[in-house]
Amino acid sequence: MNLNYAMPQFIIDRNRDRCIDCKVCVNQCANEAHIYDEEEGRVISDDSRCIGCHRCVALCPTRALSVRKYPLEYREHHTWTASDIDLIYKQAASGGILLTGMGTDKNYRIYWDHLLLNASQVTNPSIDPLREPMELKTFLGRKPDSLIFKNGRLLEELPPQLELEVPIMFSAMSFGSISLNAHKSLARAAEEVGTFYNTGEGGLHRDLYRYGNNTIVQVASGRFGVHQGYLKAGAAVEIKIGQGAKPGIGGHLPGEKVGKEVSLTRMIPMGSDAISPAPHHDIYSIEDLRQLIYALKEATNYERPVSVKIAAVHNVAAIASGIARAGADIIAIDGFRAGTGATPLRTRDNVGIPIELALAAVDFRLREEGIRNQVSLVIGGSIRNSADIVKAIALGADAVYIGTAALIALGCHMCQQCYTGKCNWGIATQDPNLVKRLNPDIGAKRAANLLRAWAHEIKELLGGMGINALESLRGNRLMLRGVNLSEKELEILGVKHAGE
Amino acid sequence: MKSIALMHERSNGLGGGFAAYGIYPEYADHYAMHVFYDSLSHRLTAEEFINEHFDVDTSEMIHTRRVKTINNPPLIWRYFVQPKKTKIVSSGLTEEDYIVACVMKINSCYEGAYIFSSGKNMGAFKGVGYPEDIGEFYRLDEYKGYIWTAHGRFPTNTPGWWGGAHPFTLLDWSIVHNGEISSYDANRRFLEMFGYKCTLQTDTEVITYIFDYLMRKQGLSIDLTVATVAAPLWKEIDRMEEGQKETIKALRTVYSSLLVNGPFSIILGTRNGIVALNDRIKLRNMVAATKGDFLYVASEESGIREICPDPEKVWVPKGGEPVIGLLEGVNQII
Amino acid sequence: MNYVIIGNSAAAVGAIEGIRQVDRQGRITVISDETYHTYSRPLISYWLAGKVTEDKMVYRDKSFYEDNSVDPILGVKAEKIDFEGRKVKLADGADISYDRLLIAAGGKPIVPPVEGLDKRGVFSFLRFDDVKKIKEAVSAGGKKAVVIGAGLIGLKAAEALIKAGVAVTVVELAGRILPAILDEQAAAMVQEYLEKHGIEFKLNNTVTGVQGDHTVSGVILQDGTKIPCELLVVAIGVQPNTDLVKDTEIIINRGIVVNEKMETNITGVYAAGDVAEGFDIVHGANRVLPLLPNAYQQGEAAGRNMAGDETVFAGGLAMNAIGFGDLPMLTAGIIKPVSEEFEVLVKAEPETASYRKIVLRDGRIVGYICLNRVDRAGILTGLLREKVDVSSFKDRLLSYDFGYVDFPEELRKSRLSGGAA
Amino acid sequence: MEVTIDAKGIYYRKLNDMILQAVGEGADKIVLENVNGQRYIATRIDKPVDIEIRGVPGNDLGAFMNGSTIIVRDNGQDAIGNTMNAGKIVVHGHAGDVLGYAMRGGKLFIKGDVGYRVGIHMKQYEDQVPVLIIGGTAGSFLGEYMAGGILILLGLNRKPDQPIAGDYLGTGMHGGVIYLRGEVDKTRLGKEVSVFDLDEEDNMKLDQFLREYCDDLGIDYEQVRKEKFVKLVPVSHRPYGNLYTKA
Amino acid sequence: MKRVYAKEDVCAGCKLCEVHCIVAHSEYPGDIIKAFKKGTRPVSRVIVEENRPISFALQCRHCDDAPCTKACITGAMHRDPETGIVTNREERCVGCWTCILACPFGAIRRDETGRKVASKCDLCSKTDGVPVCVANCPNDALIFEDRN
Repeated sequence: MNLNYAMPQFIIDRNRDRCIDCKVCVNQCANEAHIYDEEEGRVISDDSRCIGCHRCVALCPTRALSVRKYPLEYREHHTWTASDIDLIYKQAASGGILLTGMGTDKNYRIYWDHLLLNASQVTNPSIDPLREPMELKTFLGRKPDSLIFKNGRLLEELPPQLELEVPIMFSAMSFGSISLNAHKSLARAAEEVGTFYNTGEGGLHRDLYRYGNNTIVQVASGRFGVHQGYLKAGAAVEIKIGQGAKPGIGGHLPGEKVGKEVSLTRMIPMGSDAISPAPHHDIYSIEDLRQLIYALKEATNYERPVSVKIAAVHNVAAIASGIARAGADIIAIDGFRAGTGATPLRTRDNVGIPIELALAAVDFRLREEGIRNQVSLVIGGSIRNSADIVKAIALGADAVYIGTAALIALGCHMCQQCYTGKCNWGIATQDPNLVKRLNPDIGAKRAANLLRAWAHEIKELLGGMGINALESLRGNRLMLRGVNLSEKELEILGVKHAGE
Repeated sequence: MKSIALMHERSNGLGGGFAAYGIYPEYADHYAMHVFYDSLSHRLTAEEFINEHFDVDTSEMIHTRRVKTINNPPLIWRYFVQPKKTKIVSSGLTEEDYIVACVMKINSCYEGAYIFSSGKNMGAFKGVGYPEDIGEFYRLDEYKGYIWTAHGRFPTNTPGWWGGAHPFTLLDWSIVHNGEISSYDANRRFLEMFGYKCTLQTDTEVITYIFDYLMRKQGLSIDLTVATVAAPLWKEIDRMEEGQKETIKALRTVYSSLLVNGPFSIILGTRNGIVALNDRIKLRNMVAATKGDFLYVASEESGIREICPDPEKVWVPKGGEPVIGLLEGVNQII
Repeated sequence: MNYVIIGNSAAAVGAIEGIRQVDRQGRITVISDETYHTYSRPLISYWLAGKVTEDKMVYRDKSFYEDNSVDPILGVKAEKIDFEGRKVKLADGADISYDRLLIAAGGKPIVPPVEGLDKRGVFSFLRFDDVKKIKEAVSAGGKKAVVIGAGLIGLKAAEALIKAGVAVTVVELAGRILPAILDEQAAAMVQEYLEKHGIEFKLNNTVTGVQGDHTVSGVILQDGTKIPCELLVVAIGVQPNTDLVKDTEIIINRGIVVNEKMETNITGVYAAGDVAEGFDIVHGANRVLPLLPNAYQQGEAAGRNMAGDETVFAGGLAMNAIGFGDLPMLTAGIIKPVSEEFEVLVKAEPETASYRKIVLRDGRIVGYICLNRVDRAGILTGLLREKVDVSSFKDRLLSYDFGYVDFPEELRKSRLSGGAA
Repeated sequence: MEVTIDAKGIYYRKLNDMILQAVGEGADKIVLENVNGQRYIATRIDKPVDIEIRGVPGNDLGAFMNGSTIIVRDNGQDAIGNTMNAGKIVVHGHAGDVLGYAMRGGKLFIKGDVGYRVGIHMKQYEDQVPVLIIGGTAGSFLGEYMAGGILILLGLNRKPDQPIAGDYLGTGMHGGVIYLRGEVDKTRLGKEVSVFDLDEEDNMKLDQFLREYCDDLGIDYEQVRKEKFVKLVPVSHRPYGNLYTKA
Repeated sequence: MKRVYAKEDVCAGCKLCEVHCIVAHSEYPGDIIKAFKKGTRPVSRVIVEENRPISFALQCRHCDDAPCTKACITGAMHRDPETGIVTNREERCVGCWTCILACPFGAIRRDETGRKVASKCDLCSKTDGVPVCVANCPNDALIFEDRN
């Protein structure tokens, strides 16, 4: 089987008039798509190696490079698309499960884009966020059914809460799946802006303990790097049950990414696979989940809120209700379009439900049961901008997790090849040559900038609605109207159609 | 009435009303139910429910007089009732929750019937029209009370209908409100977890329920309730001393969905007194004044001057800072 | 303060600049028997070869004396020093009094004990005037030269003469060229290179006689060979020019003896440059190091001390940068160790005349030779000078791209991230 | 200082508060009487102490434990030593499912039989090597996804045709070692493991840990050693390395 | 004084610093393409040292007590007493390489592209402002700051 049916995906266009053969592209391509030909004294390119990450394009000092889609035109067929054909070629050659990165690239409906926000006119003044106070502070954690005061003073302390200055957190991405510099960037940005990042299931690197007040530590089935010190190092503990990009599938960090630092952090030998299958083998039911939730509360002396992260699946509302009743303080729901470093393609593209519908259903269900206030709801999985966040909060979320957006802020170019470990932007890699490319000083600044920019926009949108505190938007679905949605979709989202 | 008439310009004739406390001394221990009916048949259907759940002492049509500008009034009935003790026991509710549940039931399930007043020794009188005409219509000059609130309405979001006029009342609570609440749906969806049914599509209603929930059900003091509804800004909270900071922070954390956002000025009445409150960044106007043991609150100072030409003290309360007037001898608003 | 400096070359300039770092006011007088504005001695061969013009020979700008408020007394020899009276007696009879005196009289050629070196056509190769005379001789029809000495000066003279169109034979007593700075292997490569470029060598040989009446017509070598020539350049080497202080109370060993502040045994009198014995960090003792960088640094240290600062001369070492045509070479320290305590690393590529040799003692570099591929050799100098233990990256030292990247991380970072040296 | 706490009828959180308080007051040996079902014992304490439990402790006994020693005089329940980092737990009776889940260090000795999914995700790290020894038999999925450490299954006191372990023994195993006393039915093995005879180093390790185990639980060491042991080790550290194709 | 310092932990080894250094010191300082395609191309004065994964850019440290200026046989190598910047006045340089011998950082290179002079970082002092290597580093692996 020498003939490779798979065709290049991209064409590298090198404008020879502009190319100065400076070899910057050669130095930067981890896939070796650019080669310096000593004999000819010039740089040449191999299209078949290009994965479309645009690192070379961005760094080329003369803008001599562009990368285009490879114009491989199979005879047009509505059922058998080029992608269907190519993937069959690949599997016929390898016999393997198709693996990919980032969130689904299929054209599923994005409900955010079918929801419109309200603004005040005359009867209720909009507020100018530049002049007037505008509050985004959010608390995540279990709220008691009532507060008991004596002489105006609180009798009992509140259960532990996470205090967020902006309703945006960085979602769980493990050290291993992303680089230490990426983690540092997110940790520092979270600290700077007053929010949280999440360790993911790969333990906490010793350099990052100092950001503990802005850290959520995660516990997944593999229990990598989980010990008492770790659990207490963060401000909250999150149990990862599932993630939106691969509901029902676990994580698997290949041994080649388990270098010295990852090994130390995950507390496993160098070079060994880090496998964390979908189920926690101590959780086969909701009461087992409760057992783990309380094990973690015990281990942290009841001083940390415990979050449970699940993927948005068909009966998410009932599951969320169960999780709330199992004692979780925060429920994190990860939507169908969520990103990841590595996922089986068919799972990514076909399993789960959109986060908008999941959120609406969960919020509705929890309110119906009168327990919405007992848990905080954090949603994630394809939050792309501040408007998505405002809509999510109006639908009922307390805060959002951003993963892909945060990585894009750090430089990710969405080439979807995270699982190869050759991230040319220094993000999804453990190769020290590549990790260096992400300067955490820059990364932290960019990630913090993104949060600040979005916070400004959220304030702007809130002001438009005549609201000056984010809590007044939470679950305020009257601020939303649907467009181009069916009756059923509107019903599930609990919003009126535009014009109503 | 004179006072509210002066502020004619603030209304559009689509709603006006009054709440008065101490008007039914002879029925002081009865719940006075004021009900609008669309028709006789609606009344009869609703009365079945009322008779089943209450011992009705008196049932009568509220006395009105013809006023030129008031057209097509509904049937307006008044009942002085006591809840049936056995029913309360079987419902497992407190007496007050039982009343609330019954009111919610009628208002949400009985078409053409709407209880617009359900407190003891108090009553709301409201309708579509300018407030001074409404007062005339209800012959308010014939009542005597120790607290009066009045309202002229300029409805925007909901149609002008009789039930939609202010004040809104529940049990002894009465509330008049100016402004629009942008947090309405957030407040409503929170309250609805606790049995409240916001049937009126109007924001004023939720304020009534918020006060009922926080003060009666959660047992918060008026100060803490105000600190929830018109919560101090985080910047202010940061400046507070520790204990207070913790308290207010807890309120904002736990009852965050009860923050009332957007511009409002409200006057809340109970049998014990009144509370007047502005939103926390004071997007609406309010003036207060005292003379002797009288407390006056109005949107404009002229409204006060009309009935009290020479007040001893006149002031403009700050946003989120309540003006509380309690009857002599009580120290709690409820 | 009244400073007097005898000499006008690198050490003198270093002293002027050193004084002025500390004292902007004091009066500085420079005395030299040469008439020139301070010039660079190594450039004389470049001038002879026609690579630089006379105006480019200056070691410092023409405004140097003025900028530094220096009174130059040029073309007048200092005859005698009255240490008691703190006065320098000049050949023209003037007395120059001083508070601080620097003797930077430089070196003088070593003259071999051969008859006839007083004939016309015999030159030394040290001063500008020497090469001016050579040039005159060449202009007058000199076609063939013999150079005695295949050391640095001799070879630079030979190279310049070749450039000037003169055939050259170099006679060297030792068995290899550049015996002081190269080992056999490197010397052979350089010799081959120079021979390709027209220089003839007579090694293990020496001039025993000079032919010609008043004017040189040839030389007779030890082995009896006779070489006709019109020019004879004596370039065996230099020795400290201590004539001025001979038989005074000043202590002289090979050169004037100084302490670490470059002060002689007489208070207020300093010495620097080729005339003095400065500290050699490789040998750990005071030696004469007749090299321009050392002269400058000694002068600078002396100047600072003369002006009242406390400056210790950091020490020098034998180091040479020379090039013939396009063959550069850099050497430093001990290049031909004799005892067992040294470790020697060598890489030789004769086809490209590339050679790298590093001499270690106790894991520290004490000397090296870089031939042809000389880039970044200064890093080796730095390691040598600072006595850095290089054991952990010894295997990288011979690499042509040896650099800081090969340093242990901590050392590298402290060097590169701190304030500069 | 030894402290005795009567746990009868006390809710686990209260009981663990009491233990924490006792430790805070300087107790280094705590005897818990009348324990029945209280969970997470010793999870919260962060300094090593000795705990003796009389009664049946609840699930997650010693979860995340870091150095303490627990002796259970009776049977144990599920999830003992969950993600344990260091310390020792000895159970004198039998125990339930999911024991020693992801344990990274310390020792877990069970005298009797154990349930399903025992020793899953055990892992070792630097000088931390967890040791789990089971005196009786084990249910299915023993040592699943095992990534390190030592798991010893003795199968003592079983009926003649009773298998020593259930199915899927060592499925997905990619590190560590399982020692079995007696022969193993290969159809019960996960496909990621192979059976080998013991070498000298194995025997040394086995001696060391079994002696300690037998001492702790009063078992005749020589008797245990009479039968032959085999070991199961993973075929690869990367069991699923070739399962995937770049999309 | 402000100097250029490398942060090797974040040097991506792209060598854009070298490219821009060459351009800035070429005959076409404003035109990168001409600088490379026309005339003689000077050597880069910044040197990227690389032994993957370690890499960093190194240039003249502009030593306070610059050994190159003391070793220079012609007086070409010069430290400006005001700015502290060490520059080689190329018109006086004869390419004897004594400075290379003296520089402990190996920061001086032979430039024999058309002439024979020692080439070293001048902190882009002709252009004022931030040196081009710093300005064009895509990852802030070079910083221009005063550490005294």
